[in-house]
Amino acid sequence: MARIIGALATSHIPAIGGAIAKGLEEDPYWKPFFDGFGPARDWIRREKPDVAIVFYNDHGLNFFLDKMPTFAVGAAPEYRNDDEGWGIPTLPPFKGAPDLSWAIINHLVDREFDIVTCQEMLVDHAFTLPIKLFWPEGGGPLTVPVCINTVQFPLPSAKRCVALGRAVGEAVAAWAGDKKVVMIGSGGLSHQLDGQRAGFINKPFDLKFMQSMIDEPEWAAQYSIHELVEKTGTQGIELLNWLAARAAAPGPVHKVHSNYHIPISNTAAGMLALEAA
Amino acid sequence: MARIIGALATSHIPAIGGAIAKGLEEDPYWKPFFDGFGPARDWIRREKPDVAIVFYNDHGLNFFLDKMPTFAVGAAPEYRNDDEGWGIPTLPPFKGAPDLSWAIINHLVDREFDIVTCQEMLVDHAFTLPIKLFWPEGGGPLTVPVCINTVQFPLPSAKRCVALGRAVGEAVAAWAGDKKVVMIGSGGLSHQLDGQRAGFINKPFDLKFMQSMIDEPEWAAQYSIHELVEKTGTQGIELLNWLAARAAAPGPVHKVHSNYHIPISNTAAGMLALEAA
Amino acid sequence: MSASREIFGTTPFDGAMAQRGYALNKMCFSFNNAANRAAFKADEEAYMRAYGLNDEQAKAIRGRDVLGLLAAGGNVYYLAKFAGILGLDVQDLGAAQTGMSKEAFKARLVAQNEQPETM
Amino acid sequence: MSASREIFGTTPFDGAMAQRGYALNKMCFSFNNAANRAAFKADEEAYMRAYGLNDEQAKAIRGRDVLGLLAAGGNVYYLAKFAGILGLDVQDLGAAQTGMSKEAFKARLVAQNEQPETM
Ligand SMILES: [Fe+3]
Ligand SMILES: [Fe+3]
Repeated sequence: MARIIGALATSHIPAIGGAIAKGLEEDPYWKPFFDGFGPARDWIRREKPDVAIVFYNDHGLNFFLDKMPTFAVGAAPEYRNDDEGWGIPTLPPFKGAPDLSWAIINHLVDREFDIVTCQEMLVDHAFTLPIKLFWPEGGGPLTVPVCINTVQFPLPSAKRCVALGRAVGEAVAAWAGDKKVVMIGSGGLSHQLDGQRAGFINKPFDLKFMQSMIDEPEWAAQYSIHELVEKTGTQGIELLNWLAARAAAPGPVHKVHSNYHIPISNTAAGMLALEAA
Repeated sequence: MARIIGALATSHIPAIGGAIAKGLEEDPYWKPFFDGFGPARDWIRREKPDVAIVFYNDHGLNFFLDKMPTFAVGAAPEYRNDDEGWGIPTLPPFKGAPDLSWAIINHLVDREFDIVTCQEMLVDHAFTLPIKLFWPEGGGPLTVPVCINTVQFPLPSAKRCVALGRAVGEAVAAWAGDKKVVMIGSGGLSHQLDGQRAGFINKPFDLKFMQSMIDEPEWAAQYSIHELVEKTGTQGIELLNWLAARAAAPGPVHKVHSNYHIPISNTAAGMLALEAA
Repeated sequence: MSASREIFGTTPFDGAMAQRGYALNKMCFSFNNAANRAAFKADEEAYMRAYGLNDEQAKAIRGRDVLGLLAAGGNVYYLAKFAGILGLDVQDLGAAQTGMSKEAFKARLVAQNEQPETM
Repeated sequence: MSASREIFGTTPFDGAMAQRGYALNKMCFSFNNAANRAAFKADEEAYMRAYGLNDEQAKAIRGRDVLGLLAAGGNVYYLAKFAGILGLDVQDLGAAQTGMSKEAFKARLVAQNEQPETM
């Protein structure tokens, strides 16, 4: 039986990819961000998860508005990264875990989640950066991408994303593969790129949200999408991925480490590593 | 307020497109099929629905296994037909009703249906043939395609398809557009194209199912997908589109006309026109 | 799926089949395009290689072996586009899969009118 | 949406915006491809015509007018790819949209550290 060992979460600003490529981890701008990952990396080295389920949102690499899914689940033997248009370095393919993907897909449809299945799927920085950040030496895990629409309204409610995460967790826990699985949430925290409100950041909300991920994992699901956009910004809504990942690692957790840093690019960058208690 | 005037349903065998193009309606092979549409066409001429919501399944024109939706809703100003590979004539584009599409999309996501939205969408014979069959002189309605996965398992359960249809009906009934709307279900009835069981037809089930569409619209939803495949064949499962269309035209109906003919191609061809009572 | 009893002569196109048949189905999906159909006809072997078909799939394509194509993960909705290239209709496919002549297969379809009207 | 109160300086990218901006966003989505970026740079007007941009969208592209692009239905996730062509980062965009200098915009970001730690 598979074992869910915990949940990881991080922001995924594209510039991180450039900073890694240029070796800027010790640069004063970047150091407070990268330093936050140390204890999480130690935990990963120790625990050696075999598989990561990555909850993220596509930013217009694999999906366009001609076929815009609410939820999409990867079911490919590997996932290619590709040119997103800004010249951040393209990474080598990530290995999939198709058997686990199908176990998740079968369970989700059985539980009335109307997912899109993707047997071929490009993954963008929101998928690739967490893997790079948590497995800096390479040798990363097998992966299952779970993509949540944060681009085009109507978005799935926070409640629905929690339910999705919970169902993914059930499928993993029931999966016969004898593997250690970690959940990853990618995105947020508060930021807004567009409009006259660009640059919006909400530190008190973010810190409360990060705490709630530990001890009150459905706290943010009390809010509507509109309220969450108001509180976290048009891109802060990416916290839906954190909510889903946390719901997928159910039960009590203890904090391995957390980090919060303002700003990276226009974003309040958060990092959280939680171990199943 | 929009008004749902009833539901139409028909099988959608590709060869029908060829028969229409060649003017074979009076040919002895085709006559028992095409004659079944007369009273439904009279009803449509009389009632003049402005919009049709078409529940159908794509056969590999717009969707492939790289991005396979469970449910997809069109939100385009028009829908193009295109080459499906067998040389059946390509039809001119069908007009969309994007305002209604978005009203449906907003309601469905609010009701926790995790749909794919399609602002550009090719529609195949399963969408085009019902329009051609019910509006033979052209001048067809505005359309909203709603595509249900019947291609790759896991399929949504019949119960889930009924729930989808019901939610679409709620959205239409609440829509401010002052239009007459008809629901269309495309597909079935019993047939199987693949495997050693090819040619399977189940007349007693089909006739019971057609009667249930009138007076017991959730009867078939008692069965699992596996049971429905057993009873109706691997392609007979397309009756999910009938179930959804009927659920979208809720409340009592009376039968305008029905027709059932074995075989067209490998299929038990059914036709049903129901008027909201 | 595994919990369900088998249905004679029927293989649900599930995740296992979808994985097995991806390359084959992708090739068949490409046949929506007339230029692709022409390219396939001009050089079947090169076209199959470009889509990465495995030996089992390539052999079934060469042999026009419908049951073989299904066993190799083909989905009938995509395989129908391959059949279209060959000028075969679904009754040709039905005959091939059931080991009947096309006439016998068609006669069997018509004979199904004799089924009872009630369940 | 209409039932929700407005959020200052924020336009949710909903169905109305998605319809309005489809051509513009489709063009920006095409900029994932280096050859397409080069084609745009070589002849912006021809490229915009090929994607069917309307006058409002074309004007906003010509003027590198971020708020205008948003008003014309642009979605920031796709517009970011256009910004990439111009060598602009999200702080350039932020500065342009808020009417600040880039330095002032960056300083304002840093200053948000002074927010309270509790809600
Ligand atoms: Fe993001
Ligand atoms: Fe069909």
